Amino acid sequence: MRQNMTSPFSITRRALLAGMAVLPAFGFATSPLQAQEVATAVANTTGLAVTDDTVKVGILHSITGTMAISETGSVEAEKLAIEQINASGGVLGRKIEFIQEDGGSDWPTFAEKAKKLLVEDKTAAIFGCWTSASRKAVLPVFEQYNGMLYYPTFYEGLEESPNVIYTGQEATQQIIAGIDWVVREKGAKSFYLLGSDYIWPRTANKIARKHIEKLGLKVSGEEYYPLGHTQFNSVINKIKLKKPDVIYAIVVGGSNVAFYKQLKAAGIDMSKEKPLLLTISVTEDEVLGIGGENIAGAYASMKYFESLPNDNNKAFVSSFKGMWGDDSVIGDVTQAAYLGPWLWKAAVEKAGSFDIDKIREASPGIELTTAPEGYVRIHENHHLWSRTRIGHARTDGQFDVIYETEDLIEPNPFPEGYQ
Amino acid sequence: MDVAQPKEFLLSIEGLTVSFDGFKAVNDLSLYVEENEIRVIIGPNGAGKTTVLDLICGRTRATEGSIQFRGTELTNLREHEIVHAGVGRKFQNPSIYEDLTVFENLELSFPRGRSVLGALTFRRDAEVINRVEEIAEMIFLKDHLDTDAAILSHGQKQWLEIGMLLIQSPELLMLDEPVAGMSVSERIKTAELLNTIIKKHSVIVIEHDMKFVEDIAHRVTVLHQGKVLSEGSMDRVKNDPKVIEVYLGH
Amino acid sequence: MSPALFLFRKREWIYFAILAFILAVVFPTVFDNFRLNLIGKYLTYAFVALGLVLCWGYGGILSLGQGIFFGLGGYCMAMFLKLESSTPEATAIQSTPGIPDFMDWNQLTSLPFWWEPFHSFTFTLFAIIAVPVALAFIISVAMFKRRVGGVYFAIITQAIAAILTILIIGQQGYTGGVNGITDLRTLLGWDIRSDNARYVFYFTCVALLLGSLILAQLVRVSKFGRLLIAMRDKEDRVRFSGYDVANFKIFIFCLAAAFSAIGGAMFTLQVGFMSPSFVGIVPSIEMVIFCAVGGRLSIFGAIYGALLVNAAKSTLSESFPELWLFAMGGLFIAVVMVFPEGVAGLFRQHIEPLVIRGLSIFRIGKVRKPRPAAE
Amino acid sequence: MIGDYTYTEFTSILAMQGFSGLTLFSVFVLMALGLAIIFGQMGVINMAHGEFMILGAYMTYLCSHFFSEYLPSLFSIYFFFAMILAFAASFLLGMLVEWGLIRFLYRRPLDTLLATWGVSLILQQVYRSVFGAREVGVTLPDWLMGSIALTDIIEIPINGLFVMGLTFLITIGVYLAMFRSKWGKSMRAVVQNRTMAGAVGINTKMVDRLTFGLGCGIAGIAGSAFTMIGSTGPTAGQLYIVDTFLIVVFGGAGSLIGTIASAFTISQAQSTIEFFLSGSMAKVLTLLTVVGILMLRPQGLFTLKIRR
Repeated sequence: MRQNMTSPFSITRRALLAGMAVLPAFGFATSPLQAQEVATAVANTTGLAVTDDTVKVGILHSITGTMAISETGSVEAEKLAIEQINASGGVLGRKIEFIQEDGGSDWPTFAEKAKKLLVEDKTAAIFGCWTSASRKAVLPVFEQYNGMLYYPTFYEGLEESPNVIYTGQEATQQIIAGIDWVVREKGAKSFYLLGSDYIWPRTANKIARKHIEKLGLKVSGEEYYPLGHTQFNSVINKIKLKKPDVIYAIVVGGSNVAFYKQLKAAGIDMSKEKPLLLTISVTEDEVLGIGGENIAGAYASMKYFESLPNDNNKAFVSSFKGMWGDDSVIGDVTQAAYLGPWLWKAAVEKAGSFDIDKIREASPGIELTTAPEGYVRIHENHHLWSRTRIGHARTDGQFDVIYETEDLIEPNPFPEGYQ
Repeated sequence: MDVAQPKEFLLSIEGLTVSFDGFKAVNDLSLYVEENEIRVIIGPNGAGKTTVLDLICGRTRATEGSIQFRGTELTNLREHEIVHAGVGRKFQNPSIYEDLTVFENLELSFPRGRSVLGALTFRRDAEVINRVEEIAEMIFLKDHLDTDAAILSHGQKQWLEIGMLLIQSPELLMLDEPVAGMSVSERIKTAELLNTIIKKHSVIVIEHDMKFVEDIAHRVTVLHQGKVLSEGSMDRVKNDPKVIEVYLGH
Repeated sequence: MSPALFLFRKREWIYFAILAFILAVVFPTVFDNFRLNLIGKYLTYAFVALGLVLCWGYGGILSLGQGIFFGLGGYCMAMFLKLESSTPEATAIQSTPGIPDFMDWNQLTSLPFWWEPFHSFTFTLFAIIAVPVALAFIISVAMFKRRVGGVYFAIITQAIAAILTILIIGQQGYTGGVNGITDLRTLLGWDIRSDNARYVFYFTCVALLLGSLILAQLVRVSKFGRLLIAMRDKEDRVRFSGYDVANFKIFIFCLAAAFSAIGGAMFTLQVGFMSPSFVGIVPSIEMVIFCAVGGRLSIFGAIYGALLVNAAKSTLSESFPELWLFAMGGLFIAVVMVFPEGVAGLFRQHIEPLVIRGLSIFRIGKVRKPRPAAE
Repeated sequence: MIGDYTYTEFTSILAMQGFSGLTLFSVFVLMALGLAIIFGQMGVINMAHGEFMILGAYMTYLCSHFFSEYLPSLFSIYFFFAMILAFAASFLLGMLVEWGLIRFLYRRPLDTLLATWGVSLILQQVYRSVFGAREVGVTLPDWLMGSIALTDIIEIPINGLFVMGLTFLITIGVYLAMFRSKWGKSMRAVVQNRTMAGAVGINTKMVDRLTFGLGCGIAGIAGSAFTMIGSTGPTAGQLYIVDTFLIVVFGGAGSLIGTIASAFTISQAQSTIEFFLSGSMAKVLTLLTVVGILMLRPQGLFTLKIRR
């Protein structure tokens, strides 16, 4: 796997190799094809930016603006994956070259840059977007120009585009297992649903409410605050009055910090679990801003935590830190972003072609045994089969993984009975 | 001046009071102005002179009292309605449009096209141009029609503002210190101008310059602490001991 | 003289011709469809900047809420397009087919009544102007009749922009929430995403912009225009010359709102969606900078300003994302401190004299202040 | 019983809600005080107010790091040093901005708005370059994040008490500075008649600079205090700007009492509506009410009727 390494070993490279030493082969049967086996004319019939030696892809995230905070991790993970893929021989024997564009936290800019990456740069795949709004903005562009987007964020579902591979979880995957767990293990009977005011928290809470009600349990309150809101004392008082067993919080961004600090200051000690706090919106990235001491004792329900003890993950974490510094943290979305380039490579090599249509055909069924989160497989609906885990927040900003679902959960972006 | 019946007054102010947070700047003031009269209001600083003009033209709302102009009650009207009724006001500091030319300044004051639609469809026809030129001649600015108002001298600016009033053809002109900051020759010209004006208009003037007041005034009203202290011809007022005490005697 | 010739001075006719030539001939020949679409998008901001020139540059009314009207115009257009693409057939998989997808996700089972009229294209065209102007009218009557101006007006318009954003985001079942109204496909059965449509929209946009420019110029050269300047300098004097100042402010604010709304509608058509991120505070202030950079007293400047700033934003943020905010911040400071009259001011000072000298050879433009004679 | 709750529960919650209303009030006053001075007294619209607050927050962040690295024994009281540093940094930067920018613009209030917006963009990018795009976590001493349990339900957050105390002290301080100090006299003189104040020997330029600096300095302290309840990131300052301006305008510019009264009204309204309605609607309703009242009474709550 190292035969193509030509450059002298830099520190980064060495760190990378340390990580790659444990990268096993891919889970599908056919052996990786090499460049000489697939001529460019055959592998690229639609005029993408593919030569005999290189293939161009796009990275499209916000480097500036309010979303830069969240999207940085995804950019870093995607660059790491691309570098590792190149170090291991590239895709169909071709090195990946990436073109990075800044969405600037502005949705039309995303659409504009997506179009540029597809029309002008003819990139073979694009890894990017973070917010639902940015994805919605680029979606028509991808469908019109037939591109392929690898989208990393856990999101609300209700979408299934032939031009997107969703590498994060859709809402039901993330939510139902978490609620089941808290009901089973903690005996929770009542829930207070709380979120930032936009589509993901609202849709997620809707699914949560339906599920809670199906289980015959009680939702004692549900409300939303504008993005960026910083005053949560009133809702904390309401929570104290209603005494729910679980605060189910989907607060995002700067509001998160304010919410957890005020919760702590109001004397709600999460380690006493009265009430217990379960969130689907706080990853290791968010904890950096909140401060581990303010959220310790809370539970998070998602598919990946940096502290996952498997070998894939250990290798991934050490390469990531080798490349981006020991201070960097890896959250759920960062890991999902890391899967993007690998899933694409697998699809290209399975199809023996860079053509978007062939990749689309090849994608369902592709599995990745090397994923840091363990094992994932692409579903017919372009989402991933994955496990959901419960993390228990520690003071140092990491989570202890105390539970994971036994089976892979089937992605179901249009869940019947939850709409 | 002959004694006239109240109904013949052009302007009659009765029991006018305005209070700012309890301080009565004008207190139960009554004042009558006849047609074609030049009335000068004098008084020490803070006597309420400018406030009276503000009240008449609607810039300040009266707390009590009435202002009748040709039988129309002005206290309920809005500023532009008072102007339409025939009252024109010149401010203490020359208030002209510095970014526009003298011509444009006068043209904007021409009483036509004062509604939004009127302003949009306003045409600069012969009537406007003739009238502007006529007024410009009167205010000694005939040769400066295309000059930007900003570069006029202080005195010229005062004249321009008077001209802007004249072109409205108001029946009552109110001038707040029209000669302040003028040179002697400008002052003489201004007095001459005022004397032309009163052939067609009544005028209320606030002035400090006693020489000038003597030159123009028909009657003088002395205000003190928001009240009329004395009223009458210049000679009478000058010799009123109350006036001497608070004002002239300084 | 025909009235049309009054509209511009000779020199200005030349500038108008140059602008029209650049927009209608140069750009379409030089740029490919993709870049042209981008320019079309920038031009939609030029509508807002044009309105701001009249309202802020001439009238002295600084609105920090032009995004409100841009957004409302855009939303009206987006509602029509969304309804058109939400046919029962296209939305068959929904629990309630025939309503926009985001409504279905939010458990709406029927179209809200106020969406109904947007099935009609005629009504939509009417609403694009009427809705924003109605709101502008309410705001401006309330404010100007009570003589609220300057800074207070700016801050209140800003607050209204904030309120509207929160409302749109919060009522996602009716508005599409933070994602906005997306996935717009056809206009009267015609695919708006095709290259052909883009060309047509670009030229429509240019035509509307030039039309708005002429309208703005009509206002500017009329007595109304001079009154605006007069009001900006000495509001009281205008009042005491017998004008109801508030009415004039209301009119110009509504006109600026109408321009913004047209821009918003064209934006929706060219970009293919509308979202609350164009309604809020930040875009509204950015729109002010387009106008300031172009020159707050120049209607031509507004258009060049919008083009320049946006082009700079695209290139700078492509190559040096970190520098972009510095550049933008610097621009704000520079237009205030260094060149308050913007690009148009620089042009007037440094380039125009040369142009005039050049033209005078052909006896076209004469250096004198013309005062049209009586007819 | 009231609804589903016992009488004790209900009264306790009322008390708690009253307390959070007061906390919100203190937060609002702290946010608006600096702006009230700058806008009310100088007529300058400082759109970078939020960024000055965030500067204070970053100073607190630096302090928390410094103390935990080098002076762990003093960590529990580092916050007081942090506030001083926050004030000093914002004060100095404020004076610098006044010197470099604002002093040229006193006659053009709308232009100060644009220029300070530019300053705010630049500061945001500086923060991003120096501290990174992510929010930073400011570690607070444990005692500040605790609470005092009065009954089973009533728990008084110490940071709430702290903010209230701080607001009280700063308000008193500002009052004394404005109405009892020589600088305050000079400042009020300059506000009333700049030329005259200059003529009687007041260094008007220095007074302006100090006034602007002081306003920014108070913003810095506010930012420092807000690390206890909010987030610290490059763009966090923008969250405050609309609220802050509305408070000042609603109170009637130029009146400190007005600012305080308006902060009180808005905070009580907001916290009451929040309790009965969902958060977003509460925010919209509060803002709408404020804008509505401002349309009816544009001069704000408190203004002196003065001769023009």
